[in-house]
Amino acid sequence: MRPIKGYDKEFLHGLLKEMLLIRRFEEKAGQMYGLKKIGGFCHLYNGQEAVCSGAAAGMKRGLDRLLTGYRDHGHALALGLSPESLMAELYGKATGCSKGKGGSMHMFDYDKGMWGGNGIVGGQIPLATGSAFAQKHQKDGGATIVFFGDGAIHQGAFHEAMNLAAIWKLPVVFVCENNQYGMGTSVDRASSVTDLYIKGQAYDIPSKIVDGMDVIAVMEEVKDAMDTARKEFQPSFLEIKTYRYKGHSMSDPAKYRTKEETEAFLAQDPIVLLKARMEEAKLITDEQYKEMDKQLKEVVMRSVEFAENSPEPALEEMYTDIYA
Amino acid sequence: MRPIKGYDKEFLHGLLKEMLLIRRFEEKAGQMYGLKKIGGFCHLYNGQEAVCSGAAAGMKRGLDRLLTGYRDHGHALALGLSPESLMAELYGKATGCSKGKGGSMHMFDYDKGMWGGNGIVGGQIPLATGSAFAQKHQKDGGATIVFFGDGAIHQGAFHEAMNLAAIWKLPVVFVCENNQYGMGTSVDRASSVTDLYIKGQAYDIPSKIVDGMDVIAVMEEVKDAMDTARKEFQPSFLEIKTYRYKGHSMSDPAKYRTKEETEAFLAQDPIVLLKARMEEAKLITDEQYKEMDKQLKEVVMRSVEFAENSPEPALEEMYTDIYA
Amino acid sequence: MAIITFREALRQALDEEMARETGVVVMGEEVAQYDGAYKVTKGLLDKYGPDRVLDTPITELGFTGLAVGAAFAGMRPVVEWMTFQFGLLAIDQLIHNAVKYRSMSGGQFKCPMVVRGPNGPAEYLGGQHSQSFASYFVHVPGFKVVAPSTPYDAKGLLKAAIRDDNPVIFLESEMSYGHKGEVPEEEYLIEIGKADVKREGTDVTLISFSKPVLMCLHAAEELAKEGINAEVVDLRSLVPLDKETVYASVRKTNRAVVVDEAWPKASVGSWIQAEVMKDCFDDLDAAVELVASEDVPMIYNHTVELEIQPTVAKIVAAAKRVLYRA
Amino acid sequence: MAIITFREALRQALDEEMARETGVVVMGEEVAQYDGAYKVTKGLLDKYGPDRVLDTPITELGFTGLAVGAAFAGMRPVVEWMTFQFGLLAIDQLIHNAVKYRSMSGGQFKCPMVVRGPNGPAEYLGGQHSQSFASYFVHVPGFKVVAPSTPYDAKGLLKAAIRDDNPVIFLESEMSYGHKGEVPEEEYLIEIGKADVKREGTDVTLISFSKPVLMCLHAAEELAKEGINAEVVDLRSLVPLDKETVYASVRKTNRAVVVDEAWPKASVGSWIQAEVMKDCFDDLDAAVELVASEDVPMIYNHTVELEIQPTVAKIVAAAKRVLYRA
Ligand SMILES: Cc1ncc(C[n+]2csc(CCOP(=O)(O)OP(=O)(O)O)c2C)c(N)n1
Ligand SMILES: Cc1ncc(C[n+]2csc(CCOP(=O)(O)OP(=O)(O)O)c2C)c(N)n1
Ligand SMILES: [Mg+2]
Ligand SMILES: [Mg+2]
Repeated sequence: MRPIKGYDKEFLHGLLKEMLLIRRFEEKAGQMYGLKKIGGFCHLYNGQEAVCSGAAAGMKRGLDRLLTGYRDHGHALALGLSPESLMAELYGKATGCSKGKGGSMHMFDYDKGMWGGNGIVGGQIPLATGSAFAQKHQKDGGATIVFFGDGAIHQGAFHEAMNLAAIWKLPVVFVCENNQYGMGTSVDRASSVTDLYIKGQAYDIPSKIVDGMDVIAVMEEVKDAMDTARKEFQPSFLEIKTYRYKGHSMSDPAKYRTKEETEAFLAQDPIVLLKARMEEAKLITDEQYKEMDKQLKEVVMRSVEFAENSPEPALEEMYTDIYA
Repeated sequence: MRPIKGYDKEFLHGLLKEMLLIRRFEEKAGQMYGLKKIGGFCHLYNGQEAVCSGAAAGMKRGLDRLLTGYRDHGHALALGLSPESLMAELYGKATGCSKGKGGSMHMFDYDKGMWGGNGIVGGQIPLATGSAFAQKHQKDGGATIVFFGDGAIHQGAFHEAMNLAAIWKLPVVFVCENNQYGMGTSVDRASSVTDLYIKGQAYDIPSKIVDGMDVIAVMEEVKDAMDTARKEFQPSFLEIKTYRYKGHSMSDPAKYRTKEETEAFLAQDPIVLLKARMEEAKLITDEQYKEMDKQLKEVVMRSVEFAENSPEPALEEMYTDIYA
Repeated sequence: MAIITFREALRQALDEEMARETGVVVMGEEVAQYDGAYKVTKGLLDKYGPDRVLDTPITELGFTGLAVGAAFAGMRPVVEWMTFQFGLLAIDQLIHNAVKYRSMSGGQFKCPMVVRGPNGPAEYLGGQHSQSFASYFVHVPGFKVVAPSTPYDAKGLLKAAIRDDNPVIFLESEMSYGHKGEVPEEEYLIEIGKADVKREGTDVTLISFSKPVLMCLHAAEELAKEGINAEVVDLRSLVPLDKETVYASVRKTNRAVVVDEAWPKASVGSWIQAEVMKDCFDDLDAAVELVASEDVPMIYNHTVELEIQPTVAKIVAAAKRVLYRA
Repeated sequence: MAIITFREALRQALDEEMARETGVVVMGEEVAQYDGAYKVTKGLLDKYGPDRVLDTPITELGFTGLAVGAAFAGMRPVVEWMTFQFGLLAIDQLIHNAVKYRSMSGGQFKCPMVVRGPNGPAEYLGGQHSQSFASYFVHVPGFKVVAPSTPYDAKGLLKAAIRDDNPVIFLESEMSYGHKGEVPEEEYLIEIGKADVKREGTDVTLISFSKPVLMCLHAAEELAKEGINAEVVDLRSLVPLDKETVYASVRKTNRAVVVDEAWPKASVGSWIQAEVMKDCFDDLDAAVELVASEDVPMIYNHTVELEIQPTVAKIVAAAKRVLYRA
């Protein structure tokens, strides 16, 4: 665990609050899915909150961009998309962040640097490399960070993009969110190497393992990597070890893993861990935390109300947003 | 240079003869192309003879299989396809090894283990892995060797196939024929690492650099790797350093490299080097070599006559060999 | 006859063919330990073991190409793509290798393999999970392409596909897996290349394949209420196409509507529309209509999503148009 | 007007548009130091430098996806695929990302990029280098698809394609690069979506695009010798399709032949055949014929290779059939 001293109280409260918001949002999304208010594929982020929150804290807002896969609610919230616009999107409403056209896997806010949300495993990796290419070409001073899973790393897309980033020296940070499973396949069944960061060596790209349960570690490493990308046009690769508490998607009972395994990870829950460190440093009390949690539950509840009360897109919307 | 002692005279004569046959065949193919007897893409193998000849010598005939790309004349000859059937194929004649339907890039002899001949850079690599999968499944005791270039190694196909071979432990040997260029692109412009064998580490596949100008080295390393594949179902990866004397294809004047560079490689010509070692060991005289060469030139000349005198495929042939 | 689901019919076909020949192996993402994303391969791992039922990493190009190579070597791989969407990553291996090696080698190779999985729109899946890919394979000579609409057809055709010596593209539908139908206990096969008249009629021919066949049958019932007697031809196979059965029907009814859930441009639907119009030109009393997906990307919102696809109402309206009763 | 090659026309278009906007970058295999496999990008590296003319490794999926991302960020990448064959490896990035992000995001993204290169058969290249890929892109809403037949059209359309805010698929032909034609010195653009009547006639309409347009013009000359006056419509753009111009011609001649060098099934050719027959049903005196590639893989042998493709003789024969003069 990295020390939290050096970071001010307000900042740490912000981090904690964001992770907790994501947790509560996902719980609510799961609940609404159970009530059939939401359909299709819905991949929850519970357990991995430190990854997107730490990463977002290490990014420069308004300058940097982020891309990820279908498990994208957390990243969208971390980049400042409102819970309302996300919940409305899950409901397929016109007020959703993608006008109800994208759904769970496709949360977008171009101006906030939230470039989605991709349903093709690994498909976002070349795109991110292109975003970074443009940032270098346009000299806008930004960098791009791209997330993908332990399952995605075997796709050709990852390898081709890493090579391009390396030879063209692009300001991009590749992040493998190794949550130990790609659907029901544990990482050791899909990979011949245990630590995935080693893949970076094949491209001479600086690579590291990061503890994804420690939001401070993620933040510091992402910040470093993004700074290096921005200043030196040096790409880097982070393998962030984490865990998803829920099944792969709402339809997955996750029978392929043991209760013990899941419990071991729950014991190092990223929210609990940050809270504990803050308590120790007397930066938060249990009461304050409960109050924070209460507020966030209300925020999430309001997002449901917003979604419920929002209009459906008009049928004619099918003919728009195709050609520019 | 590996020592040649330990190998008997006849065997070494065979190796030398094969490399020289390939050289003379390619020279003739180039000549006939110039005379417009052959059209389309035609990629000559001059300079790389030690790779396919050494490899073929390290394979078990009738058991093992070989796949390569479009630069496939050498591999076909090394596996025992006749110069006649190859030259006729280049002419597009019905007597060609692929009935005049494949052409330069698609030389096939299924029963001899010559699985072509692929025009899509990297496309043969997953196929070869599948061939090895079948060999393991069918317990036929064979292994598969697959060749591809320094340019092909960046394709996703290579990476996906390496991973599958590693996790499923397939009897396949991956060989990168690093001839320093993919068309006009030198290896250092396409790759961020100098030595490509390092890519094997990302899959925990044993990997080595081999001197591709030394036919003995190639043979010994391929033999080792194939034996390991057959016996232990352990894939391996060889980066064989070599050089092509001619342009990428018949239409390429190869202006992207210096005369000095080409001359440096010509100085370590694989045929000259083997011949010199054999002379030193008193296994061949210059006269014998010249006689061998003369015979081979005749063999090649006869293949041209054969091709010239062979019939064109009937037009109706277009409707055959589509469905089994 | 037993009443079983489409999913179970497919599973039985796989099971029976795996029992019949050891060269039949099943591979794909989550097909083994997880029983398949849609549970089509349920129980096969337990029965046939990990050498014949293989979970692959998420590398469509790699494992599809591997299966092609294994087929060349005499095995009969059945590849499951979790959806045909993801197969787009692997299509190079099928087009350039699975079908072309035979021709390029002058007939030395054959590729006895099946590629199967859900194709076309399901529900609430948005733009990247709803495309119908039939046209990409129908376009290329060398594939056989099969798209059944009922559990009975699915079982008989999948068994035939596995025994076929050519690469067979086997298109299913996520929405169909739960559909039930009669399937005999005893073994049977259905010849690839034979259409099936699923409803006889005299006034108009509805031509379709895969899931939309059921819509055509509903539409026929609706039309019957208005005194219109529609014939429903289920193509079942797109390549080879059973023109004989289709044309016989059109020559009887003199009017036709093609229903295809893919987009209209350069599609299987528009191709069949052209074929019928050209070959039955003198028999037609009206131009053949095509009811296809709207020519737009699929949208997540469920109401819009449904309206983008062919509907019973759209088929009824098209049938009435070709009857000049609109 | 200057007489220049198709290749030079394309080069001029690239050069002018690169001079006009710094966001226009060219990338692909061998496009920089080697001047392009077919020398279309000759001299651009020297003029615009390595930041705007980029040699890529042989990773079609990677660099095409990279270009899509760069386009999303406001650049205007022009990707050269050495041939469209190799683009099959990258098609996932175009279909799932280049066209669908706009819709899935509710209009937040746009993708101003061009993908260009030779498409269709050339000479002595065999099965893996001779396919025509138009249908794969025409099928999917969101692409514009352009396929010029002359240097004049190529230049004007490529300039328009580069300025377009959508992903434009620009289909060339290896066999056309050396063809010459008149091109004005002054700047001009050609609107995407406008067909061009390349020869006026009254008896039959020959509809085509890309290289086979020239065959249609030859066929028209042959037909003229027999007193048949053919009109030749060059579609130029496949998406959007200029139905107005096509239908106006068909309504005049009452007979039509579509010529497409791709395979016939689920193709652009069969789609246009269906559209014309459906929309001009009452104006047609004969079913519309399609002259396509034979429905077989391409074969290396040159004689067979030529016979697999549309020929002037085949077009003439089809025109006579629709005139009942066969
Ligand atoms: C190309 C492709 N293949 C398969 C799928 C189906 N699929 C969706 S998510 C997934 C597992 C991905 O695992 P991982 O990359 O570890 O990400 P995680 O779900 O753990 O976040 C699979 C196989 C897909 N969406 N795209
Ligand atoms: C997928 C694909 N992309 C591009 C090409 C065009 N091409 C043919 S050979 C070649 C260079 C390959 O270089 P390398 O792998 O080093 O093999 P070498 O020619 O040196 O033997 C290229 C780009 C192709 N045939 N296939
Ligand atoms: Mg994972
Ligand atoms: Mg090379």
